[in-house]
Amino acid sequence: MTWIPEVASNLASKVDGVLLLITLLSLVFFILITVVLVYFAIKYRRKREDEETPYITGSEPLEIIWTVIPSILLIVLFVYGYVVFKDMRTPPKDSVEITVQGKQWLWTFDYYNGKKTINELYVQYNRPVRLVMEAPDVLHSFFVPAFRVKQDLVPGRYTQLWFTPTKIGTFDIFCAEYCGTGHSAMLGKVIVLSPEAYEIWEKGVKADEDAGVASLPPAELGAKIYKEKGCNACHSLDGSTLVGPSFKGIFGHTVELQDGSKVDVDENYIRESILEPQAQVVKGFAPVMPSFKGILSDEDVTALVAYIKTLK
Amino acid sequence: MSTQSHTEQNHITGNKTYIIVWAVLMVMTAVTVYVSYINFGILNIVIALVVASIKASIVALYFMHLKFEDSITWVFALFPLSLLALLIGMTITDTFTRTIVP
Amino acid sequence: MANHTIAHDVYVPFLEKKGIWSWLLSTDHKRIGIMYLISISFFFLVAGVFALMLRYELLTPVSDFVQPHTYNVLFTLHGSIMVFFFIVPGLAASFGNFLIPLMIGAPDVAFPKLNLGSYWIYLLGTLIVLIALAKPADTGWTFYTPYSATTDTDVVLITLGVFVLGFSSILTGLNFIVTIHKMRAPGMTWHRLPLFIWASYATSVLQLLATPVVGITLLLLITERTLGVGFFDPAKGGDPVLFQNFFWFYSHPAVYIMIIPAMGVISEIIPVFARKPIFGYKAIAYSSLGIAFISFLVWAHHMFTSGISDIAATIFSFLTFLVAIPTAIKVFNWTATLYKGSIHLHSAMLYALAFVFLFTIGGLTGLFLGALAADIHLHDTYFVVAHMHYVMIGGTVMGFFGALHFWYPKWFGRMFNETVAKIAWLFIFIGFNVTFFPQFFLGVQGMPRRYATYPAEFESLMALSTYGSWILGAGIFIMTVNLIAGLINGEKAPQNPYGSLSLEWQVPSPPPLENFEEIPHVTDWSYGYGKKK
Amino acid sequence: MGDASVEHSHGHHMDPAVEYSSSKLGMWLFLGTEILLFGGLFAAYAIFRAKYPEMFFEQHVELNKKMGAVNTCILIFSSLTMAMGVSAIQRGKQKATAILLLITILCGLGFGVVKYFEYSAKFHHHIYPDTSIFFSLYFLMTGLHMLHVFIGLAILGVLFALTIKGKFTAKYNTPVEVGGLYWHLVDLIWIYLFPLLYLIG
Repeated sequence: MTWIPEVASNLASKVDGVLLLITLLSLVFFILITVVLVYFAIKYRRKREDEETPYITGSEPLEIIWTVIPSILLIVLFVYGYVVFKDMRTPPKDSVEITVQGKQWLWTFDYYNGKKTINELYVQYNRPVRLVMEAPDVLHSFFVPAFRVKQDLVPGRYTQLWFTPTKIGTFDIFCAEYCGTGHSAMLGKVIVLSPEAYEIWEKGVKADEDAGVASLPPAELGAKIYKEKGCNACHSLDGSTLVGPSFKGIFGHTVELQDGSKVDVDENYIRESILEPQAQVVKGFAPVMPSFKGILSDEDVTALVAYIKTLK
Repeated sequence: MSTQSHTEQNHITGNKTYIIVWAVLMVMTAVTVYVSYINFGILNIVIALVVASIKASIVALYFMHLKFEDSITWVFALFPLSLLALLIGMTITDTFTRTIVP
Repeated sequence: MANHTIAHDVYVPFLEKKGIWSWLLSTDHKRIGIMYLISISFFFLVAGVFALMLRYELLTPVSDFVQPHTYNVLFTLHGSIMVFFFIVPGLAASFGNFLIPLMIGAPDVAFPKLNLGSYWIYLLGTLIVLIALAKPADTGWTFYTPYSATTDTDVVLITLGVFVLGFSSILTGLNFIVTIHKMRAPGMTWHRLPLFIWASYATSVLQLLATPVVGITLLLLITERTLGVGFFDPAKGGDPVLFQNFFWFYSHPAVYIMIIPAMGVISEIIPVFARKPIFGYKAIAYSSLGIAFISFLVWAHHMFTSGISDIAATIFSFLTFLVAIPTAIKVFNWTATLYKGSIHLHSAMLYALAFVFLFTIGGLTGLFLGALAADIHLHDTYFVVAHMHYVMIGGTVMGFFGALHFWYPKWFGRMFNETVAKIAWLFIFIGFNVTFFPQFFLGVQGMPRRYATYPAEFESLMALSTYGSWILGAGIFIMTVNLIAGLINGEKAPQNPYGSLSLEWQVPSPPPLENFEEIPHVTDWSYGYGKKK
Repeated sequence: MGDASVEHSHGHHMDPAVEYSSSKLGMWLFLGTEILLFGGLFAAYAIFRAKYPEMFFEQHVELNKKMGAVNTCILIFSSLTMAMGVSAIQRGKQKATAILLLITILCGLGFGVVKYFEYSAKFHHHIYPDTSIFFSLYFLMTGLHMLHVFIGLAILGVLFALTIKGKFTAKYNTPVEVGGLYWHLVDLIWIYLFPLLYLIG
């Protein structure tokens, strides 16, 4: 177990500096008070009923000392917190701009070159990134613990945050502002690529990993999409109920809809449910799934159908 | 606190004062309505609010006898107003200093 | 049994009359206090059971006990009930009612009928929320828009209930302010007032002047859902963050409505069991008012990541650090009171010491959240959950339990089993820390709050927290049983078992109907313990 | 009030002077609460007025300035009669007090009637609280104010009935004065609502 998430952005170490200073100061005061409290409580335990105690009502010098010293320290903390905050709020001019949309309950990322990803944010190592964020439905909050950045997404306007990734790897994105049933499933990943890898990704030659995609059998491609496009946030594979119905054994099954009618889960029903999710919602579930029209291609949908078929 | 309670109980304002106060209020109402037909730009708001505040003060001081109340009543009459100013002031500060992204 | 037939001054304890109407129609502040005490304790236990369910669900990373929606409903109910039904009325309405007239030497509060009316309004509010449980809201107790404006659960009724409760709170505060101004016994000058009275006064001002703002805010939310008003709806030109500004304008002072009375309780308990005058009386008294005042100036520190302007965030961060000063002063003064005392570790004193210890942790961790850069990382994580519970349970609830054990003999005229009380205290103290201390680490590691399911990397600490909740629950269970058992078969309590100098201990236990046979003439403060040199 | 079933009333033990000053202080405190209750709406007004000045300007002309002005006069006049009523009862003139209270009540009702016509004209033009931010503010502010007018009227009604019954004298008239304070607040808030909504919009 680590005390603190790994340091993976330029801002993280600065924030950790603030955390460290406050921790140290807090520890000093905490130990001071605890030691004195416990010491007094033991030392001055009542031994006889008729003990005499002195009539001490206060001490002005002490009052002044313990008002002034904390005041000074608090101002120091404020200033330090502010200085780092100012950094966090001022993106460099040359940042790469990525548009983020958070909606119930997934993240979409739009890149300058027309690329679009879901729940996976691709950024380049050591290059500042500025996220311009909006939400169409309710409040969300984009939070990457390893970067120490967090910013709410507010419907009706844009908010922003920035960071420079300083570590290659994959890091968690959490939604930190409560947004309804699927809040805890609104997870994503930041994938920090080396400049070389990023260039390949950027050119869209979906190099290494995606090279074989076209030739993947449909069910395997579907499995990949299931994970990458965030289906897993709401639909389990093991029969447990999350936000939406589990995929396990659903194909070929008959389900009851909101209005009590029944429908067979076949290829067309699945296709419709992906592209027009609100059309026929299974009973007991909220009509909250976003449409994947324009995000998934026909081949993708077919692959997903093939994948769902395999989940007996 | 209770030292001046004898004066409070006995103060009765005469009807003459009330009618003068009323007349002043009516004149000020007429003034604001009249001014609202002339375009002074931003000044319209200022005039309307200043006049309203003077009217409100007169109502509080005379009709509501605030003029004759003890200090604690004054505190509790004015403190809520300062909180109101704080609420308006700080929400406005926030709303209109948000940086506009793209 | 004492014989009450002696001629003149017949002592009739206020508990004498029986029957439900003798309670529900009573304007006696002590009976109204008991009704509040029973109501808030009931809701405390109910919301506590919700908390145990939440923790049980969080034992494992996946949803295995309840589904996410149910989980969300549960934390909404846990928060709403704890905040609006238990902790806001809390000490102020129960012990405030019982103690204020007794401590200032008055027969009752200034407006006894209004006082009863406040309690009925409280009951009405609870009734409305009870109806709302048919389709319970899943918004969290903060009712943030736009979610609260769009979710298809019943937000209108629960917020209406909270709105009604607000009026109960306002009228109680109003009553207490007037009582403290106008009803003090001769000689009870401001600087002789027990510190609990100063605390109650500060609390009452907050209740009076902060609550209406949340009232109108919730009303606006209701009109948003019913009439289509759009102040918080971006589609109609509104601003969701405005809701947060309005909401926290109340809800931050509300934190102090919750904690200041507990600070007052601690200031009463410590001198009695240390047999020392309270250290720095004026500093403690005025810091209560200071905290109350500054609490109006810091609301947006709940909103540093919410999209408020950087300028506003900076101003509010600065003001937030200011509120730490009067709070720190209190902690230092309580600690200094122990110096050279004759300390008796009665269960009430143990709760008071636990308060100082836990509240110190709660206060210090507040510094992390007040510092802008640190808050960006920690906001909306378990760090906030832990900090908040250290202040609310470690602070207010410890104060509440301390008050229960301290004034129990006075209020009910009986004693509880002290040994069992100490055992319960130990369970509560350990259980509380095991539950909430790990959450600081969870928060630093990035675990967001209000998650029905969570990544497996957090499992061990989350499970530890859940185990702690069982110990805490057991402690509260033992304490409740012990206190109820004391009511049934506890020994008769003497008038002044701890040798306190405060006025409420100078009348029989339980106090007679109108408190004092004759209104006392006060000649000194109530902290004159120890030998003057 | 006047709940006879209460088992033991402490009120009788209170010194009348203390009761008088307590009641008045209590009402002032309550007025503070009321101001902050309206405060949320005033704050919303300030923000949206600054955000959408054109909307406020264009839409405020829909409001009937004349009716607003008439209502302002009615309320100010009712405040006058209320204040005179308090003075009258302090001098022990029960009849004059009753008449003045009655006039105040009639003014309050008159205010309600004018407001009724205003509201129905708005509905007739299909203007509702959800029409725009401005009209949301208009309906909520005047609506909440109207609610206070009704509460005030109820209080005045009780005071009137008790005055006729001869309950109030030169010595005991606290409820009249305290009730009067509440009525003045209704006037006070309108003094701001009128220019904010009808005049400068």
